[in-house]
Amino acid sequence: MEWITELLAQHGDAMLEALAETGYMLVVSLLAAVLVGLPLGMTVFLTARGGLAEHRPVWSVANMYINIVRSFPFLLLVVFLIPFTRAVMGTSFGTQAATLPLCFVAVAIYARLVEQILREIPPGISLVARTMGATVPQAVLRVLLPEARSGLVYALTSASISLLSYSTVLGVVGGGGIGDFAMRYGYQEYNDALMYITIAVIVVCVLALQGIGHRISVRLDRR
Amino acid sequence: MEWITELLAQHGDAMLEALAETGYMLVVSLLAAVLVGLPLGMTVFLTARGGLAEHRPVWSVANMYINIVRSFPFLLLVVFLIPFTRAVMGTSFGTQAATLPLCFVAVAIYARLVEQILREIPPGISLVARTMGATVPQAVLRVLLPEARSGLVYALTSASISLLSYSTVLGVVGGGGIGDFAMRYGYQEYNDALMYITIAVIVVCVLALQGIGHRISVRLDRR
Amino acid sequence: MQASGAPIVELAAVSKRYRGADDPRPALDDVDLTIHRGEIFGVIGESGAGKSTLLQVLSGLVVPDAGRVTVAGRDVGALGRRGLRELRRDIGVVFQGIHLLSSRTVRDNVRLALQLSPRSERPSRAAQAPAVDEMLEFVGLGHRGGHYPAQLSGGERQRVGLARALVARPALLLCDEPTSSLDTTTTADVLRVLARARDELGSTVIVITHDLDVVKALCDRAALLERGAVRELFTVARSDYRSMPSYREQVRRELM
Amino acid sequence: MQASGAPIVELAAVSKRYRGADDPRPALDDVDLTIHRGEIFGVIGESGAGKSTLLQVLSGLVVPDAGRVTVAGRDVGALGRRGLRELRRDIGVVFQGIHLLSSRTVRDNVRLALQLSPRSERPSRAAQAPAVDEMLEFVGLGHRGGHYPAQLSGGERQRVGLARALVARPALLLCDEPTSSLDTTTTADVLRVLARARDELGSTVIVITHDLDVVKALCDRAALLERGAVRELFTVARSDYRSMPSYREQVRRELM
Amino acid sequence: GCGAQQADAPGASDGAAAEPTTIQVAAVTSPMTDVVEAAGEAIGDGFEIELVEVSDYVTANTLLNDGEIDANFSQHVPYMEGFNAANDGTLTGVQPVYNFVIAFYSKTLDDIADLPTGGTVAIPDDASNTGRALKLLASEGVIELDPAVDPYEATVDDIASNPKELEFLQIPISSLNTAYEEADLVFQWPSHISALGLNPEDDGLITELDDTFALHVVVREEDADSEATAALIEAFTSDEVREVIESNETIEVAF
Ligand SMILES: Nc1ncnc2c1ncn2[C@@H]1O[C@H](COP(=O)(O)OP(=O)(O)OP(=O)(O)O)[C@@H](O)[C@H]1O
Ligand SMILES: Nc1ncnc2c1ncn2[C@@H]1O[C@H](COP(=O)(O)OP(=O)(O)OP(=O)(O)O)[C@@H](O)[C@H]1O
Ligand code: MET
Ligand SMILES: [Mg+2]
Ligand SMILES: [Mg+2]
Repeated sequence: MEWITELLAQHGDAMLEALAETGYMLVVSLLAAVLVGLPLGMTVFLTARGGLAEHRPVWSVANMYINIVRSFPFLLLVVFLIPFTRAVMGTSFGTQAATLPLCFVAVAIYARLVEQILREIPPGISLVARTMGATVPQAVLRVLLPEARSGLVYALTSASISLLSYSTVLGVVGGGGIGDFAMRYGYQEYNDALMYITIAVIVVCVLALQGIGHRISVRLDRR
Repeated sequence: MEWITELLAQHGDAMLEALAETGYMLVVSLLAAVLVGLPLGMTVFLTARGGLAEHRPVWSVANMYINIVRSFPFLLLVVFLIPFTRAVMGTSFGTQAATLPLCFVAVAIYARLVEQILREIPPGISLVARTMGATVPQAVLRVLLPEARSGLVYALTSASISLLSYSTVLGVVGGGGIGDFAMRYGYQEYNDALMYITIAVIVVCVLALQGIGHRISVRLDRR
Repeated sequence: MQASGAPIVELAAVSKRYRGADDPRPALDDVDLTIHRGEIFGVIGESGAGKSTLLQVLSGLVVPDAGRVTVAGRDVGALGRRGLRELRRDIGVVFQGIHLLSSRTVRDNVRLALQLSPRSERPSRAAQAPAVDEMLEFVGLGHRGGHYPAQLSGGERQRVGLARALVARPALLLCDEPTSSLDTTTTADVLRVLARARDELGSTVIVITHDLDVVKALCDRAALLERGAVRELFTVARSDYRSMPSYREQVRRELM
Repeated sequence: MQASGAPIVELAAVSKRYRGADDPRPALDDVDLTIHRGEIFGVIGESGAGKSTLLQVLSGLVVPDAGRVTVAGRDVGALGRRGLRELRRDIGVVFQGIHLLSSRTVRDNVRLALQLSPRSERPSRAAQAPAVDEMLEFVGLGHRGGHYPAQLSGGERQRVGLARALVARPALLLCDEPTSSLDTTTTADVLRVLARARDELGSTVIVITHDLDVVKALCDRAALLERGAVRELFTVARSDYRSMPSYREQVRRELM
Repeated sequence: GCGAQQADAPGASDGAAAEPTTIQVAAVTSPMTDVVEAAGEAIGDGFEIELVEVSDYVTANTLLNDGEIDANFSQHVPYMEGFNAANDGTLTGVQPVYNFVIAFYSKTLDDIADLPTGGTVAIPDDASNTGRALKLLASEGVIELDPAVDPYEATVDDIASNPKELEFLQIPISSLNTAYEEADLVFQWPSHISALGLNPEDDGLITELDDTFALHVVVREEDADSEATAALIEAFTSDEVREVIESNETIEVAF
């Protein structure tokens, strides 16, 4: 096992830095998912036909955003957004800039998952909010979100794993991160051992993430 | 708008071919999703703690497969699978061979979505299957699948959109397809017009897909 | 006691036929009905007669095909989203299907109704907890406040639904089979709460029930629905819910 | 008629306390009970007394903390997954919460029970449809076969749940408040079905109900549960369900 | 790479059959693909060329080394040697075909001497092009490389002295044009920079033409002397190929 310590002595710092980059991208994009994607998914759910706040135009716009962003192959989205990223962030390269397209996807992915979960809440629950004369914000905050919380947490885990996978291609714009690290130092430079170790690190991180998500989600489920 | 016709005259055939390749990859991998991912997702659901067929070892293996495949940066998965692909398909490049790694991901993605949906079925429904003394296959085929079908269809749409995005990366092994076409002719050869047109084509296809999935899913929902 | 107040609920020629049902019979068939403020009104009828539909029409959850529904002076069919919301805040509903929130404890399920009540009438945060606890005591669930709905028995869930509808002391109370799973002791407790809501708060109560003892013990008047139509309107010679025997007493009398 | 057959259900010193409940009272407290083949046995008691828990213990859904449960000669606690499955196929259950499959029509909900019944006793595909339709007629839902559960009234749903439990003609029938939302006419129809199941098929029936009229009309014996313990065991001087008045008759008599 | 077991080469080198023998040649992007297509038109009787488009240089070599394809046209010899060394490869370059001038460009500067302190320099993110770009910078004195390291294999970690405190941005070749808009200095191939209307002669601040980096036809060593390889070499040095190369301003003939 000496080669491992040797490998880590040589590449450990770079790997940690790559992990930190991935961590940054994930944290920021998950924040976007929760702050923007969650309300967006709720909006699609609420404004759909028969929803608590039925509203065709709003529904169309929100739904369209999700669909369009999700339908872009991610690599192309990154490329497509370059001018926008440059306008907003001053540059289109580097970890920070690469996080912007990731946020767009994070919002869209999580919004769709949120909608899917809300659709599975038994209709009687919406009925309760309705007959109590809840305003839409009340229905959301007091009834729908609490009822869906277990699923929402699980879906956030799911989304973060997708995002980790997506972040891998951000090397295109110099985003860095652990996936890109595996690609560049492992694959492109034929350091198989380093590649496998890096992949193992990624897998372990994901398993941990999934485990935590699962546990929280089960604990929140009171049915 | 003349430039459009000109562009299409020049690249139309190649684009159609790329679309056909994508179509092939999607159809085959969605088939894998349904034939393997669906049972796999059910297995995770059924063998989990408190499930109808609780079984830790099986659950661990199935859950682990899903997590590992989902957490593998897709490009590396493709590369990682090359020897396997060659052993199975006789070759490791071209559209057909590229479809194999896509199938692996399709199975993992859809399995996770399936599990998520099954968890949202009201517990009373599992109870019915249990008290009727249903065998596990009976519970699955006669109770759980029918109750979840609306969500399962919607999730399949979701999965196919993700797969379209993943397929973009398959250019690595000569997989072709519309996403690779956009990258290759649009981005790498700086034909922006062609890239945007191709993206528009992709977006339209996905919107159509999403529309169909939504419609079927709503029709199947009897609650 | 015959009701004396002004009309609070008026249905004029209300009809409803569900779409998609391959059954041609209407759920409501040309219903005319007036219910007065302060009245306790019973709705009885066989299963499928249209009782729940009638209740849903009153809170705007089901839109009738024809006819006019007036509640508290407001034409329900003409209310916008906002108007409906305000109307519903004045109405307490006990569902036939109960529908508790699985993610909230019993106490928080009941408190929800307070949190959603009109701001002007909403008790302060500090006053909510005692109001909730008092109501839970009333329905005999003081010891279950911290439990989640999945941990309750069927009758306990029904009583939580009742407490939720009652706690905000609504002007109009719609109860769909509120005592269907309850023994007579608990039923008498529930009836006592309903009668008090009327006597002390002036609430109007509409109760759907198949149990004629409940009608006799509680209601001023009652309507018998048959196939969606009001077949008969009774003025009840009301006996007193206070005289309803306890369950043990009744068991002794009837089974021993 | 007092039961004469061999014991089919035996509970010996069965206790159950739910975990996670902050309430220290047990749901079942040292219950001893024997029910004989061919008997119609009533379980009564106040809300929360432990009635549903008792039923769930019989089909292995709730595992008691102590005591021994024997059903049809099998020690429920000692059965493996397979053994439990086989046991459950011989038992029909009507849930308090009903739980219909929302994706299946009424007809297909009922047919499900046939499709899952033991192969040896399963009617041929061709024979299933008439059996289902007959059972739906029996519970008065012949005209609702093609509807989905979401399109039914509360009482209609309850009757579908009953039809589902009855259609496979199980040797042991567990019914948890099967008539709680039903008027007397429909209740009498249901009781007739239960009585026939016993008389013609030799089924044993255990009925949880809070309605003493049901006990008097149907049961041979009944147990009164109080705080999880059997407080009293009655032998019922059974009156005849056939003499239960129709709902309209009863309304006329009691309200007019 | 990945584990490379030897698979059967689909009948490449025995040119005796009546059916024309198909030679599968991998290439990544234009103009490599254009050259392969031209060679396909020129190749002699008894052979035909099938273009295999892959989007990754490593894969092009892996496929060849594992015997799945017969040749590739996507690299220069140093890159190939790097692959051989790391993967026990047996690839060999049999014919240089074209070469090109690589250069550094800048949107804002006219002279490399004006490079600001703390400026951003965009260079490729693959190993062999990284080395090439750093070597060019070092040869102009912008940086100094660790003398112990083979300059063809240098990485940013091997920069011994960086007096201007330049920041290096490593991205794929295909993204360098985008970086032209933002960075102070950008490495690029002529075939790519032409999309911005630039060329190395007129617009490059520093340039390099090194025959070591001529793009080669590469085959497995054991096939180096086969009939099929001979036919390939002939095709890649044909007039058709020469015409394609000459009609492209960004590359020059290397045979
Ligand atoms: N899963 C659970 N977790 C904790 N406590 C429970 C759970 N299920 C039931 N209980 C408690 O156990 C007691 C007995 O419940 P059970 O459902 O057997 O009552 P029951 O006699 O059927 O009442 P009802 O007539 O109201 O349905 C109740 O006090 C209930 O609160
Ligand atoms: N959503 C629906 N779609 C179609 N038919 C419906 C729907 N809801 C109710 N019905 C039908 O309308 C009729 C009246 O239903 P309603 O729920 O008002 O009956 P009810 O008097 O409350 O009966 P119960 O005492 O059984 O609850 C029933 O025959 C029922 O099948
Ligand atoms: N879905 C991602 C994409 O479209 C795959 C990330 S793994 C390289 O590129
Ligand atoms: Mg009803
Ligand atoms: Mg119960």
